Amino acid sequence: MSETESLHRDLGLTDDEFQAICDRLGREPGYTELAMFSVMWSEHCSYKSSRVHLETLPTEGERILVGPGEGAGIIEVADGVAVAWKIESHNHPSFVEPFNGAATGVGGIVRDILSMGARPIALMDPLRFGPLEDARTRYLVDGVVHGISSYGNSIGVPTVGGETVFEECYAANPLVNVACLGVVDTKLMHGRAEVPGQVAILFGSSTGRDGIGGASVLASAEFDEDSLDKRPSVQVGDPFSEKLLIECSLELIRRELVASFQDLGAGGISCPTSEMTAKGGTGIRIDLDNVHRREPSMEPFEVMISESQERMLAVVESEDVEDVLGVCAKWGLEARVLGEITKTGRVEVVDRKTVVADVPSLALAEEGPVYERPIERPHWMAGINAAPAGDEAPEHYGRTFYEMVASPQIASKRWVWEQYDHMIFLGTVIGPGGDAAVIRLPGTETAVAITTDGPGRLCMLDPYEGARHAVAEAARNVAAVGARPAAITNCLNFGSPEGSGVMWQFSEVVRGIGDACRDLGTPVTGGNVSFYNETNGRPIYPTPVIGMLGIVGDPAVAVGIGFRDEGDAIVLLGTTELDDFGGSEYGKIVNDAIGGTPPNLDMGAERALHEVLIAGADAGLFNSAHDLSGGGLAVALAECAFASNRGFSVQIGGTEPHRTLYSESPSRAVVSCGQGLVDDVLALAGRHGIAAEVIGAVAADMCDFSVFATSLEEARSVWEGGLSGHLSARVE
Amino acid sequence: MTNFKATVHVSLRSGIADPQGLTIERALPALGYTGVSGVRVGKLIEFGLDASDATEAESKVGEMCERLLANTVIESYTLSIVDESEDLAGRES
Amino acid sequence: MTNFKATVHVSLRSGIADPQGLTIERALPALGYTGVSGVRVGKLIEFGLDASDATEAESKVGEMCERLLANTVIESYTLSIVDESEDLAGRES
Amino acid sequence: MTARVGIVVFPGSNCELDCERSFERLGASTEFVWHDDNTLPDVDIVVLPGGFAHGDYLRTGALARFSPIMHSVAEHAAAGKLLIGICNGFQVLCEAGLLPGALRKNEGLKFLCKWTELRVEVPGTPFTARAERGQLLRIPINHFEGNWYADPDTVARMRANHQIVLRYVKNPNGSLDGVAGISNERGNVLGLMPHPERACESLLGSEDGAVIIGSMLDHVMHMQPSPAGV
Ligand SMILES: Nc1ncnc2c1ncn2[C@@H]1O[C@H](COP(=O)(O)OP(=O)(O)O)[C@@H](O)[C@H]1O
Ligand SMILES: [Mg+2]
Repeated sequence: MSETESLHRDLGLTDDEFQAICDRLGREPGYTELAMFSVMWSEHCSYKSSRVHLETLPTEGERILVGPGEGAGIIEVADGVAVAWKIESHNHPSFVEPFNGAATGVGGIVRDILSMGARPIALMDPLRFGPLEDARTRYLVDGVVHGISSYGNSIGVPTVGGETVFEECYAANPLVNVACLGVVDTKLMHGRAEVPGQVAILFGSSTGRDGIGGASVLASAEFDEDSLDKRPSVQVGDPFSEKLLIECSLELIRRELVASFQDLGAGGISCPTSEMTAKGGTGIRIDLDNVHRREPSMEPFEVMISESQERMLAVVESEDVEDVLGVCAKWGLEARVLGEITKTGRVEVVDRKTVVADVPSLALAEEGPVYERPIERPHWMAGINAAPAGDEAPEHYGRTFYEMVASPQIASKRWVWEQYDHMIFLGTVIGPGGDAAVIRLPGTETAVAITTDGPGRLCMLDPYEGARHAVAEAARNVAAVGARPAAITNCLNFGSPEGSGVMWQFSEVVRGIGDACRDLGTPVTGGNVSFYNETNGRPIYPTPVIGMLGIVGDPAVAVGIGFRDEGDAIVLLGTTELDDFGGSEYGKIVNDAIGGTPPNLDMGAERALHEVLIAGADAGLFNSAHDLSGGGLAVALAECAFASNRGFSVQIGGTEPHRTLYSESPSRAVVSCGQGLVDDVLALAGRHGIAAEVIGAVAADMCDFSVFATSLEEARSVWEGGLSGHLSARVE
Repeated sequence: MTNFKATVHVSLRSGIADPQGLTIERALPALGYTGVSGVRVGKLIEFGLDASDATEAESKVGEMCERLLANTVIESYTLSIVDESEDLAGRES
Repeated sequence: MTNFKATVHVSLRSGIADPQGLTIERALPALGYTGVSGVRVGKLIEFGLDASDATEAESKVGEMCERLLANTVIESYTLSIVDESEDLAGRES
Repeated sequence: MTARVGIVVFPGSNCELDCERSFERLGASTEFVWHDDNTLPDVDIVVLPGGFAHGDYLRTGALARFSPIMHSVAEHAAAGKLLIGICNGFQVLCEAGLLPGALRKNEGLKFLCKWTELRVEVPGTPFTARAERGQLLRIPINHFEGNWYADPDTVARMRANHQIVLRYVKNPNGSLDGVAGISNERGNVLGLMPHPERACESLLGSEDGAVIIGSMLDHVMHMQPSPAGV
């Protein structure tokens, strides 16, 4: 057996994949070549298990300028104003080293946005952890939040929202997803090298041994006892270099010095060189001696696949090389000519005058394996769907309400978002703590609303329905501030695709997202798949995180969740089903049950609700608006009250009031308005066929549900302390 | 029980990027300092510790490093233990 | 020119509260470590330095400390200089 | 006639665009000044904006204060012209010795981005002329190292000399005496941790930052031999 043949398994390639490489090359690959294939054909880079499913998603729309396949999707939000929107996962690295794993997660998505020629202007961080009772979880939460804070704040991109979810299934597989919004600066860029003779310039940080095999080792295999020994793959983030990279890249584009552009992330140098030339029908001859290395003794294969952070690749005209190097020098960044674009269609790598790799770009970037993995509905589904949803009445209404608002799931996330600069760029019209963040785009009077949502529990109970809920909830959050849902990006976090049950969940989730996006008119502009989120054979809940982007005409009409004026009427929009407890917070927190089926979701009603919310905001009818989600009506009312320190008094009737209070029927919202506008609000709802009922009024300092009441101040402090109480000071 | 003085030096493992050290190094010539190379910035943690003897002190501090003081994924540490009482005039009761 | 190895220890002046030290001190009992007191966290900065002799090296590093490595409003420092070449077998040309 | 404002950009600065926008909104003309330049252009006001100059590596402001432009900035201040350091800019001014004291890590060891209330302790300065004594300003903070310290003698001298210009109503970071912003002895240099440029628009939550920025612009206009009718 040849040397490379025994190696490929260590690099994560199967025997069949190795054979396919040999067939494609007409020979056995050399060492460096094999390493390049191992990263480019890894699950993370090649989407080999997910591609057949993802192809079914709707990706086209009037506003979509660039769909999936580039660094980020591009959406035209107003005449001549285009934004980039994309989400990425950094789950595995964050489990191994939370601070740097999360920090470099931010760095990676920011470079994706940058590669499109867009200035990154907002971040969101959907996070999932195990229960906070566990000390390792507290360490992870602290490290991840600190990592995002330290990196995002330093590069000067505000983190304007996210999610923080706690659930047993994430204990050994936390999810760290990061979404980034950018606004195209002067010119939309593409990662396509089309002109032979142009020159590729690598700039940014030096290349070291850090992160070698990140894509193939960390992100494309499940965890076991040995995982913590995969430490050499850990990368350290350098936000300072990233900030320089942002300013330098934008200056290069502004001065029209760049023909095409791509960031370096998973797969290192192998990735942009093969992808850009494969897309452009060209090749590249790389001179490895020109790579600025942190460690002198690095092997060619290490240089080719190192995932050292904060690097970009620019393809430029040869006569512009001096100017490009000059701009990089001004920003204090290393920059060297990596190689020349050729006509060969191949990636040729030369190290000290010896060719160490010579492979077709297409083979690396686009001809990776594609699997139709076996799919089978897990046998346990019937049992869990038949299990109790936990809808028994509480023993004590007041105590139960406190228990709900104090649970880390529902409690205030201020401890998290106060550590993030969420204001820089003077665009944060609505920041963290609301339904969606509303971001005014720099230099314009146009704003977009962004949010992320991923109800893993519902997806576990029914991946198809759960995924539809995910899209609907995200759209509802955007509509609640007055924005029209326009497009989504998505991060699909799953267990191992080698399990037929996980693959069934995956295919169902993708089908659900596709159907929901078609129903709501929100195409998919891109996303990310993170498989292998499983430890010792126990996968996480299927967790699609939907990043929804909506368009707000005028930022001044955006509506926040906080009640405004005492005496305002509180109106409940939408229909409450009294038995929507499957996968609910009430079932979990109060009765310790996760079972049943997700609530029924009618997309017609959902769309109609959005129309009411958008039209009401446009007409200035609402003083506040908040969609109903986890914890149902009771929690939504409480959140409106806590946000602005105004209480409420509502009439909750029925023989089992806990059903009205905590049922999680979708397609609902609470709005408040001046008493004089009540008729207008009811009429607006009526026109769209949405049930609307005045349930009470904004009041001074009570949370008064009529069946029980608490002081606003006390309830609020319970809610404020629910998360921070677990996470006091940090040890650095 | 004796009171020991523990000193723990935590630094980034070799091979792990040290952006802080690099940035400082690159800035120095502009500040008028030349001939400086290989800047590394680490942490030095000092504290007093009660233990019955030096061996116990050492193993205690080693464990503290592993569990709290160093992040061994990216950092390594060295430690030293000094018997405070021996430094002084005599041994305490 | 000789290559010296400089080690600078920067710590908060005594009397200035050290929240990092305090936090570690407060975290330790929960992990089962008692008898720890007076935790202080400082920085250890190491680098190589070319100078014609030890005296020059020392004065250069001293100046760097005053102007750059420490902020003497809140920090104090100690420094040590070692002739790297003497550590090795012989002296380089 | 407009006040001319130079905003110094260090590698790692990140609030320069926000300063530009807010100063211009209030009627100033602004230009960016690269840290590597040796001389300031002809400006009335110099702003050292917030951010992470040189990554805040080693210590906040420690490397930035050596930038070539800082000579010229010091001369500008010595000539009695207005100089304001916001957040990271404040840290740079302390490191450069243009303001007393130093900024330590927040007491809670956490980065804090939040709204704070400030009390104007010294009205009538070029930075607070639009305010009354004791007026409360709602302006956000955004920092990890905002915990100001100076030795007791210095603090006593500063108090006597009315240099403690802005205080937090509720101390967020452990800053000595609740200090949020201080001036130099002469009163023409101000450093503050809160970000007035983030509070110049009601859409973003407050216009109180305009009290500080507007006062500076007023001051410049008064100093100028004003052509009739302006
Ligand atoms: N990790 C986080 N980072 C920033 N903001 C967060 C984070 N987690 C939660 N938030 C913010 O807290 C608020 C409540 O979050 P969530 O309960 O998930 O909202 P919703 O139920 O409307 O989706 C939102 O504004 C959200 O953006
Ligand atoms: Mg919501």
